Amino acid sequence: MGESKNESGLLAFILPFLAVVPALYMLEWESHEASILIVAIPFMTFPVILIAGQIYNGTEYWKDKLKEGGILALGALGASLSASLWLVYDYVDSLPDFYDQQSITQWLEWVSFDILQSDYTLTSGTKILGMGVWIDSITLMILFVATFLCFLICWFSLGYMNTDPINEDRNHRFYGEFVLFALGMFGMVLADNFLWLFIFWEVMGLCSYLLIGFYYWKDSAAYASKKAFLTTRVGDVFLMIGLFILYDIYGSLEFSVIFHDPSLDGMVDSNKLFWALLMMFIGAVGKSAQFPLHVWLPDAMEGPTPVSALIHAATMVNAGLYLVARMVPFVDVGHHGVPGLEELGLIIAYVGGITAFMAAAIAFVQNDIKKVLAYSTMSQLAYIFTGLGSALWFYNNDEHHAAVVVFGSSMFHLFNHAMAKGMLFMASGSVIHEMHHAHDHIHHGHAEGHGHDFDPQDMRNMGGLASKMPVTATAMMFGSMSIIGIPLIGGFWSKEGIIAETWLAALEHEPLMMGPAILVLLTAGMTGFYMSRMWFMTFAGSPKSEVVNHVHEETPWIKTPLVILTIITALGGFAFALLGATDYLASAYDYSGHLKLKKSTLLESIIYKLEYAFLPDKMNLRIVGWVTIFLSFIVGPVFAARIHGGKLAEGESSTPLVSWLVSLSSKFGSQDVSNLSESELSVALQNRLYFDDLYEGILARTVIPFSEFTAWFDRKVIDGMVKQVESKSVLGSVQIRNLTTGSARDYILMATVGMLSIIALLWGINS
Amino acid sequence: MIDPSWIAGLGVILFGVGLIGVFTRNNAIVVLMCIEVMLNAANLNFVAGTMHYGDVNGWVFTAIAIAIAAAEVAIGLAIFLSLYSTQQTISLDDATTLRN
Amino acid sequence: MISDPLTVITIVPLAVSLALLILPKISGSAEGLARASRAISMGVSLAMLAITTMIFFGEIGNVDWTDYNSGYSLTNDAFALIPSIGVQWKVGADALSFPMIWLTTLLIPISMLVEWDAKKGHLFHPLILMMEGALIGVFVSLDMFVFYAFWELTLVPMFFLIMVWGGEDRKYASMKFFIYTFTASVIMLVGILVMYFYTPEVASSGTITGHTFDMSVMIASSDYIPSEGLRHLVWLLLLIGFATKMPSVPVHTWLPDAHVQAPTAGSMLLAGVMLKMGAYGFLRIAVSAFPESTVAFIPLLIFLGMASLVYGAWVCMGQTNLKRMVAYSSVSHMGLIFLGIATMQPLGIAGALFMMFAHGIISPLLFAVAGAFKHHYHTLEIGSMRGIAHHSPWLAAHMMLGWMASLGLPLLAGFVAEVTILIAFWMSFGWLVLLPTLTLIITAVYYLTSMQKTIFESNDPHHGILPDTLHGEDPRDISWHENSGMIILGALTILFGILPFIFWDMMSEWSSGFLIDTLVEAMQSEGVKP
Amino acid sequence: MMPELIMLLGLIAIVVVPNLGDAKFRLPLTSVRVPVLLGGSRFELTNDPRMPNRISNLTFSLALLSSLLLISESPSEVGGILAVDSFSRLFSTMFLAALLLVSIATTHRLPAKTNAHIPKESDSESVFDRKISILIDNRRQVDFYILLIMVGLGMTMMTMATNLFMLIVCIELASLSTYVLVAFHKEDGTGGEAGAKYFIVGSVASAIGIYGMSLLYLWSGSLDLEILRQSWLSMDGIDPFAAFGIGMMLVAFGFKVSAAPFHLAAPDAYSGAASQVSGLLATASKAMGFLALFRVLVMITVPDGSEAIWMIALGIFAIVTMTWGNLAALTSENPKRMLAYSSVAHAGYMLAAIAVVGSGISSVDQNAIILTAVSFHLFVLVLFKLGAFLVLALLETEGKGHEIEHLYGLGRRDPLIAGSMFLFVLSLAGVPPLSGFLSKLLMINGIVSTSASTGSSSSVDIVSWAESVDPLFWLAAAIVLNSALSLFYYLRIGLVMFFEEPSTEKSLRAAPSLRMAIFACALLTVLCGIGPVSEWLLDTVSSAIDSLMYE
Repeated sequence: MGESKNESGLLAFILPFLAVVPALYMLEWESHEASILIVAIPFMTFPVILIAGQIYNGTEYWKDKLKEGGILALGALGASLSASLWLVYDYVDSLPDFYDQQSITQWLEWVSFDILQSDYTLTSGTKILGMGVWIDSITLMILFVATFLCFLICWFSLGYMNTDPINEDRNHRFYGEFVLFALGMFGMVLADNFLWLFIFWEVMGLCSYLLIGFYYWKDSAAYASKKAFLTTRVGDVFLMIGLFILYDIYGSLEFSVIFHDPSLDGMVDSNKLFWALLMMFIGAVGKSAQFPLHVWLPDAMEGPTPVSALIHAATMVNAGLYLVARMVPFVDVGHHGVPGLEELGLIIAYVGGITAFMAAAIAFVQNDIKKVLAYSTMSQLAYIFTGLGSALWFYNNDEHHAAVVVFGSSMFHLFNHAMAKGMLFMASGSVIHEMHHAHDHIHHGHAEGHGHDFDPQDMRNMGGLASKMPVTATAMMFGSMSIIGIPLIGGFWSKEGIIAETWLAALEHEPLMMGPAILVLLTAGMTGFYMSRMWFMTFAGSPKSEVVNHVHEETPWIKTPLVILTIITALGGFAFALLGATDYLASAYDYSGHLKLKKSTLLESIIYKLEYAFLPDKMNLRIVGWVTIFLSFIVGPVFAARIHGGKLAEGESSTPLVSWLVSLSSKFGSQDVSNLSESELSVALQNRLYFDDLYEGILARTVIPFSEFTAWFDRKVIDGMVKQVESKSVLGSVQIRNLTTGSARDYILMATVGMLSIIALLWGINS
Repeated sequence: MIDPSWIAGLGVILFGVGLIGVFTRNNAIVVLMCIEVMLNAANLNFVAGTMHYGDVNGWVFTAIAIAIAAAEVAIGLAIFLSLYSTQQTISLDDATTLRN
Repeated sequence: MISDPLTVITIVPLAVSLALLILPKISGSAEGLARASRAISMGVSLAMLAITTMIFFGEIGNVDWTDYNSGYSLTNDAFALIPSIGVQWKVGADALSFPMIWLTTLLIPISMLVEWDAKKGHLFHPLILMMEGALIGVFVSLDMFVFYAFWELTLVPMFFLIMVWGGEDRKYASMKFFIYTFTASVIMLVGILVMYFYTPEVASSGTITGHTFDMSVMIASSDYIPSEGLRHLVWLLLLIGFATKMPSVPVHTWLPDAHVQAPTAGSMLLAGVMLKMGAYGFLRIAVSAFPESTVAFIPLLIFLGMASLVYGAWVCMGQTNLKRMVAYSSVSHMGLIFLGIATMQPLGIAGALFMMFAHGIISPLLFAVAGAFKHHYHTLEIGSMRGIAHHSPWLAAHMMLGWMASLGLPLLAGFVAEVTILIAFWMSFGWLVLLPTLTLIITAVYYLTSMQKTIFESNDPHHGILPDTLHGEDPRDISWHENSGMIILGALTILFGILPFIFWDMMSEWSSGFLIDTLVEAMQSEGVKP
Repeated sequence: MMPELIMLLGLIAIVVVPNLGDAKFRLPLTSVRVPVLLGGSRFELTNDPRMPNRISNLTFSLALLSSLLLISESPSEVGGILAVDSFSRLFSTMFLAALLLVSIATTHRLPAKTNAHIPKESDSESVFDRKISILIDNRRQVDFYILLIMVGLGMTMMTMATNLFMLIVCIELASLSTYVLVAFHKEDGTGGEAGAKYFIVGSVASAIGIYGMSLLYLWSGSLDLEILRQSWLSMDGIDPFAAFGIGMMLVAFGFKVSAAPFHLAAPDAYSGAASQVSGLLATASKAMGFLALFRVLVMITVPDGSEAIWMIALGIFAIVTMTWGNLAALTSENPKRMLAYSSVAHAGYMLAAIAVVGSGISSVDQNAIILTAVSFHLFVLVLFKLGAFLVLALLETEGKGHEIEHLYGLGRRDPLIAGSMFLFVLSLAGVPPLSGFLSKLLMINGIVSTSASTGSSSSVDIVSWAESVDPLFWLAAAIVLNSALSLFYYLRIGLVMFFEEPSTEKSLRAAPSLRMAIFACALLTVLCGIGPVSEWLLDTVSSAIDSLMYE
């Protein structure tokens, strides 16, 4: 089998790519000059992969040495990663002052034009919609996340995609589109204006479409890709409208112009701005799969698992968050913001709260490992939206401190979630991959069609994998912990802040905030349940199918990124929290922040941080914090353990890192919930609360009949009139030709009539 | 001497008769005769005009018009003959192979 | 290098094509004839492309296209054709026409390439060459008579292309195409004649009518038309001619029929350049000459544009024939041009110009793809096949690119036009922008659905579901010439999506200058606020 | 009078030459035989049945040449009833050109066999009959060309007439000859019927016209055009004699130009006659009618600066005519009839233009332009209308051409002929840059430029302007819509030629002279559309019209 070979030699191919950035450094380039490479290298690589793949498909060299383009992709992403690390390194501690910041570099003058003003003269100086690079702490963070995860997931794909025979001769398409996606993501983060943000946003949408539909021959994949594209398209269109309004207000879409003074000295009509931002938020809702445009994300899991990991968990879906994060200067009344936009924060928080709760509920009943993760993604993104909503609300009410905390937490959660979720998906991919292989291995030699009933993604076929796949189990455990918010691990440091500050808003300022506050709190507990459920169903207990016994981890392509991300997930959250990541990320809209310890020594910082997390000053926050911990750490996992937990089969053992959890899970007794799973609520949840059916029903009853009606109208009425003219003319023609009877007598008669009428006309009219 | 207006009046009657004749009669020869009648109506007018104005040109016109009529008859008869030789009819209503 | 390049690129293709059409019949037909005439046609068209490209780079004529104030460039010494009625051979180009000229010279060799050996006989390629001369003639001529002559002349080769090499219903389609557009242009002719009549008396001897067809004189003298009602009427007559060509709802129904039946090259040229003649003529003549009427009829323009855009998109959704759908999508996209002009903003007008250009490279790609389906799978029925991407990966890739470009995906040429027009539209008309913008969703729906139902979802990784019309033949991918043609178009689509300023700059300058020179006064007097 | 003289000589030559033989007259009482040349057994040269054609070609060529050379001759009077000026020369040039084309094109019309022999007693019946028919055909060649030259004489003389009666006589001379020409091809049985109908209706029309003329004579006492004009201008109110007279003359000329409803015999005649003759009827004969209309309507009855009495009648008849023609042509299955109806429609266009001349709102300059347009149209019609008929004539040489099916696949059988035919129909439809477009454009321009200025200059919207404008403006709309309608059947011809399957793949008969005529027409159709040739023609026509209008 190909995967058993030592293929580390192939990495030599990516060295030239990695050498690009150091070489430029030697040539005394500045990092901002090199920033264009982050986008340019993928841009030049993706057509090469696609076209070369099409031409050299099947040749030995292409397949074994270049991994059907995978190595090229990895190299390109490596180069982007190195360039972006350079950028991060240069700017991380020397961010320019936000409100007076200019784009650090201009790449492209896209279109330039004049505007006719209301005094009928042209604007002096040409307007430009160009592309430049904008740097602040959010940019740097997301850029790092994106380049890093793209690189790792591409690495993972080399093990995942290239070993599956179904993908043979198709992988160049995967890698090409993967790289194209990466360029979209990088470009979106770097863009210094809303238009180019949108442009790259759409490029990602395209790649999402292409990659979901990677298995284009599958009905479900083709359908899912279309659904994803169209649903996000709905949001995008509103985003476009938002941009139009924004352009109308500011005469520009560049951050440096808009953020300099978003209120234009108080001249901005807050109502108009509200609509602009609301429209943009609808775009974000579509992209980040929030209620009510959430329906595409679960279906998007039809794509290959690396795609789910990268696009639908770690990067693209964050674009919506990024966009909302960019709305802060508009509402930040402390800094030229426009007052009177509290409703926006409320709306965002509500959308987030509803989505968080709903997605978590649906995740309860999912048996497909990727679907669980998909709903989890949706739910976690919704958390961040709730946080951003509260942040906007605080900013708009000039509650600066609270705003900064919740904003920073949201951004930090974005980071934690991206890392954890990327890893979780890769881990699930590892499980699926090995299950699939094991299944193929068992049924080797059997008839082709036999294997089709088996679903390697169904958790009901798994169980007890902890002993077979220790690395994966460990990774998944830490990932789940981070998502759940187990104290001290990853997501805990960010999630607490979101929930606490939302409650703060609800309790002390705005009763309406109570809705989202309650919803996110409940969701915390639910997250504990479904994430634990997933882990227990997969790794704990005894094997539920024979396939499990043949599973074993093998390829280093898959293991390496898992290990790296496990470390980051497990320790990164705490580490960055200590470094003040929350403040740093919030500093984007405040002052030039620095990534440094809050206190002078490490120990003091740790104590400060722990105190801050567990024993905040305000009593009500303290209560909220502990309730959250209780729900997510105790209630959820324990219920999950009662239902799905259990010891491994006899004779099986796992690494100590996870075996404690397996054995712990068997301590809570067990509970049969089969009658519960048949309840109406459960059925409704399994049907995703009927949203898909509702949308489809509406479309089938309105759009399709209407389009058929217009087509009919065009054919029969508009074109029918033309045809009427034709047929009536033909009819008239036959009749008028019949007047030529052939008899000369009739001709003479007609001539006589003609004569009489001429005379009548001459004589009659003139006398 | 007859008043020229009577002659012209006769011409009107003749013209009317000829005109009615041409589209009521079916036989080509009769129609040809009716045409002659109409031409003669014109001749009467020329004569009347000559008498009224004392201008001899009218007579010249009359003479030439008669010549035209003669030529017409000659040609007409020849054509009808050829019609008859192919279709065995000189009835205008029957010679309708060319129509529509 | 060439003293009068515009005349050369107009006359040479016409002359060569006529020679190729007539001479072989005199010398007697041979088997190699087809190949020779094909090669000659291709050579000539490539030479024309070289000339226009050199013009663009300033190698010929050394023109600064972004300079609006210099007026027409590359003009010749007017040469009297029919001095009695003031007809001259007078050519020139500016930023409005030059992109169209270049586009024409580009599309001609590509459309020849795509149908390189798809058609029997030696007449096909010379006819396309004749198209080239006629189309360029429309864009370069600065004499209304000659303009009109070329305008109608384009019908003849296209008529033959459809009639001889078209689909089953080609008879009906070619007739409808010819008669429909001809009728509209004769109506337009009445308008032109009224304009002609009001040109100031030219003292120069030799004219019997005392008027001239010189385009700039005619446009400048439209003020002499005394009655505002008549000016409006003339504007409307011109609009009928131009809107039919574009085509705009409700005078669009010739287009789907013509497209569905036309051979691939014909469709490519029809959608790529011929439709643009309408928009070009509208701007060049109707708007230039009657700015007040244009401003007064902005609601009409919006209505027509909206109707074409929205209604066209809905009709697209109801189509089951791939080419018909693409044809209606052209109707839909052309609607944006009216909307762009109606904004009365340099941005909107420049967007409309760019739309003309972008649609000129995207729609040929769409039709090349549709034609390839017809050619290789013998059907255009959406849903009669599935999973074609497996058998024809190149075709599927081009389809994907073309479809995406047409639905306005960023970084592809169509988006530039769409977004600029819509930004300007918001600035002028506010929430009305919802309608065109939401239509973009509809556009996406029909494009994606058509892809899903042709190149995707066969439910078998190793076989597509082939249409019955293939009768068990082995499915093939597109041939190298089809492929190279589509690759060029696709590459240009991307190129102009990322670097639109190649042509955008001149269009933008032109729009600003045009607006200030021509329209602003009318806007002030009609009380239209920018 | 040079062209007329040449034709007269030609006429004599064509009568005499084929009869030249070796007949000798023995001087009485001597044995000296003096050759008298007439009669006897003919020489080989004069025995050639193609001789009449050659003579006719030569005659018309010389006549055309002299007419062309004399086209800008200074005006001169001939005997008080004829006057030569550039206007008359222009039209005689046109007539002669048409006749020359017809003459050249008829070379192959009848099977002229040089090896005709007198049948012997011993021949079988069928051989006997065949030999006889060959002899008859050979004899007929002469008759045909004699008639053709007679037509030419009548037409050219008619152009010069300054006296109404002379005008009518010349028209009758030409018409009577054409009646015979129509009936000439009587072997297939349709010629006789076509000729009979055309003759009957034509005679009735001319009888009405002559009666109308006699009424004018009663009214003014003279038929001199100049005197008639003076009396018309000095007339107080409308004299019934004058009105009736003019109305009746309109009938006669209406028949000549085949205006509805006087056109009904025309399609029958065109389809029954040989195509060359039909072409002649549709071009030269029609032009003759229009010339007469110019003389009568424009020269006599147009008052200065007020509306002519016939303006409304002519406008209505113009619309009826063009619509009738186009509608009827739409579904016609016989290309000859189709062209006939199209010819009717074209008459309608020209009548519409002439109606504007009588509107009284047009300046003299505008009138001149309109008349130029009409004359120019008549001129170029000779090229493409006649050309189209000649193509049908080529088909007729194989006994076809009277059904649309016979055109099927012509493009495959003979692309150049089909291409020319397509050119002709496009020109008929008025597609630029062909000459048909230029002429139609000039006519529409005449109508539009005259009428558009009548609209209220204070109207601010379209509706109020449309209400205020002179109704003549809508004549332009009628022409435009009719042009669109006409495309249906013109294009159909192109369609069947290039698209339908031919019943036979056999290429058409060689007929070099006929082909030459067709190609000449095609070439000139293009050249007269744009460029120096059209300019020359337009200039010539225009100066000729000027000589008519501003003398």
